[in-house]
Formats: sequence, C-alpha cells, structure tokens
Amino acid sequence: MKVLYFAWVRSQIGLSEETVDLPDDVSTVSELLDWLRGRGPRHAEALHDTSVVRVAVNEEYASLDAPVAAGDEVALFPPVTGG
Amino acid sequence: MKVLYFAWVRSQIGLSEETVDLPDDVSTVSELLDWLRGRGPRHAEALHDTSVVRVAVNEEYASLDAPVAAGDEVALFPPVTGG
Amino acid sequence: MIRVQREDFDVAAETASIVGSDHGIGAVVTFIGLVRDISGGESISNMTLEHYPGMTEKMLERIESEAMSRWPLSASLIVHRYGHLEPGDGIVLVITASPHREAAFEASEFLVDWLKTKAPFWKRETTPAGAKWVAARDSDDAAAARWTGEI
Amino acid sequence: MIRVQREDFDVAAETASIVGSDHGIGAVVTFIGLVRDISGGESISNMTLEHYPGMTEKMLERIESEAMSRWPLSASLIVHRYGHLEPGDGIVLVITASPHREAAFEASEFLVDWLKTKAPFWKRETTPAGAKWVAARDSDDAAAARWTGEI
Repeated sequence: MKVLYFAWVRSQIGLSEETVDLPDDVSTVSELLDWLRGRGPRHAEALHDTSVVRVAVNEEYASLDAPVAAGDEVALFPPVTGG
Repeated sequence: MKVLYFAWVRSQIGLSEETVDLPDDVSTVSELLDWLRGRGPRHAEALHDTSVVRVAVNEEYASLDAPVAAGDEVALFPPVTGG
Repeated sequence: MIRVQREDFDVAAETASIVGSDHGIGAVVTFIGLVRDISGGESISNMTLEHYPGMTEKMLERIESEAMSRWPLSASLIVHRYGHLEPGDGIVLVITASPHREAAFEASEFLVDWLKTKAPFWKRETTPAGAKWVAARDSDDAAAARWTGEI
Repeated sequence: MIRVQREDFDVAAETASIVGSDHGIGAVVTFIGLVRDISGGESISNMTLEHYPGMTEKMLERIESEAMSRWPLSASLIVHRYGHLEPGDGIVLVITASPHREAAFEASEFLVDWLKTKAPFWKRETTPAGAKWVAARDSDDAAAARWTGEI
C-alpha cells in the first residue's frame, strides 16, 4: 500500500510518502491509522488526533470505517485550506 | 417647469422634453400628470396608466403625491430595464 | 467609483486599477452583463440603451455608497454603457473587492439587483418584427426586494 | 473546464475564451482569490500552496460537473494555482457564464465554497515569526453547508 502525507501531517512525519506492507488484521482506515501510529513517535504524534486528520482512499475522501486493501493509495492530510 | 420623457413615454409623446408653465392648481405629481394628459391625445395615451409610469422630480424618484413647483425638473418614464 | 459611458470597458485594466497595490484584498468579484442575441424567445440583432444623464450618475453613486456602507469593501466600480450595442457587447461591469469573499459576492449581487430596478436605463431591442422597448421583469423586482430598506 | 497550474492566470484571456462567440450568455461572474499580506492579524511575506496531484483535478472536475448540473450554465472555468505565491498574486480563478445572472452568481459562490472545503490544497504562510500551516476556517465549513447534499 502506498501512503501519502500532505501539509503538516507530512512535515511532522518527515515523509511525503511511504510504501507499507499491511498486516492481515488491518482492513479499515481506522485500523490503518492505529497501525501507522505504531511505526514511530513522529507517526504517533502526527496522527494522534483523528479529528484533524482527513483521509482519502484512491483519491476519494473516506471515513474512519472505510475499507482499505493492499493495492490502495491512502492519503492523510489536515482539513484543506485552498481557494 | 422642465418635463423630460424617456423610452416609450418619449416615443409615444413624440418629445424628449418640453418646458411648461404650470397653472396654480397643479402642486403634486398626480395633478401634473392629469394636466399633462390634457395637452393632447399623445400625452393622454402615453400617461393614461400611471401604474407603468415612473416619476423623478429633480433627479429623485417621486411618488404621485409628491409636491412639484415651477422650477422643478420632472422626468416621466417606464420602469427601468438596464443592467 | 462609477462611470456612465458610450465606449466599451476593459475588464482587465479596470480590475487592475481597482485592486491596485492593496494587498489586503483577498477576493475580487466581477460581474459582466452582456447583450444576448435572444430575448423572450425572439432573436435580437442589436439594441439601444437610453438613459437619464445626471440622474443616472447620481443613482449609481448613491447605490455604490450604500454598498460600501453595508459591506467592508476595499474598493468597487460600476461602469454602465449606453447607446448602440450588439450581441456579445458588454453592457455593465461591476467589480467589488474585499478582504473576504462573502462581502465581495453579496455586494456584487446587491449592486446588480439595484442597477436592474433603480438605475434609469431603458433597453430598446431590434427584433425581426421591428424595434421595441423591453418590459421590466418582475423577477428583477423580487431580487431587489431581498435587500431590505430603501436607498 | 478546470486547470491546476503553477503559472499565473490571465483573467481577460480566460474570460474571452469562456464566453467565446456564445451570444446566449447574458451574465459572466468572475471570482479571483488573491494572496493577502495579512492573515489572522499577522503579516505575510509569501506563501506556498501544496496540493494532491491527481485527487485535486478529480475533485475540481466533479465540483464543476455538479455546478453545471445544478444551474443552467453556458460555460465555466476553475483555475487553481499551487507553489510559491506572494501578496497580490492570484490563487484561484472561477468564471461562470449563463443566460441570466442568478445562475452565474449562485454557481460561482457554490464553486468557491466547495473549493475552500473540499479541494485538497494547503496553504503555508511565511510570517515574521516563521512559516506555518494555515488552519481551516469554521466559517468556510458553514458556507459550504449551505449547499445541501454531498458531491
């Protein structure tokens, strides 16, 4: 799975993207976030408050209970501030 | 008094403006319209339906009961259609 | 700023002049009214826009002042043309600039609604059946009535 | 039509291209978002706009299609920039053209509200105290909530 980070999520984690091998028990966005937080203190810090993290799965906004699978592209980012 | 006509009020009367000497008993817009209708059939026809005639006295919108006096500039025209 | 003119307007130049070097402006809303080639189901080959010189400028200035007092605008511009116009020609240009978009949008709609119902302009359109004066639209009165209070 | 680009946009050229020779268009509303030199009380010397290539284009196309389906638009355009921007620079351009003004105004506000809350762009502003990511505004969410229904 490819995971992308944008804006301050990217700055805090220190990566703009990474490719991860999902364990079998990760099948939702919420479980993915739990698992990513375990990758290190910067991941844990950046992703600790899910109320300020938005999620897109394959370039579509997704909720915490949305399914994720190995071939997906998942992006994590703050609320948008364009326009 | 100078009386100006615009749009179809002007076309129907056949004048864009005229200078008139007001009789003493004409002191409101309504009385002025009555008096103007007496000036001829084209005036009568153009001004017969006051619901579609708008009035400005000295470049300000005015109602039928607004006062008019000898030195005023009065304009009569249809509802506006600009923009 | 307001202008009543026979000539066409240059939207880019007017916008640049309105914004100037004011970097507090975050939103610019521009409304351009154009002559259509169809009106009430009839085809239009050209039109003439008549106005009341003197009263027109007075009304536009007052409408603009009212908009500036109701919304926090950094700048605004109304340019209204008169005379002979053809389909595709610009009739009216309204520009509103503000720190935030809400004010710029609302003031623009307010100005255009008032122009349609209060500014002394009259359209005479040339159709295949001849030339005729355009009737006022009830929907324009309804739109203007959204903005409570006389000016 | 939508475009995501690093370069500045030319409002006059874009407007001319959107209107083209369609003489059924009576109203064109243009929204230009500009970089302000102040934000939340702090002075801004420049900003960087980051985006999510791929998803951005997909979202903009969907938002534009939704606007075209909700209002009788003759044409529309969204141009959104990314990268390094300075005060006074244009960030976003939205043009809506329609036979009548109501549709052009409403569609423009709809598009700008959705851009502010759904398009994956993030602003990083440089202030005297350093660079920082801009926080989302609750008022933008409230504005977008006016347009019922998800897209």
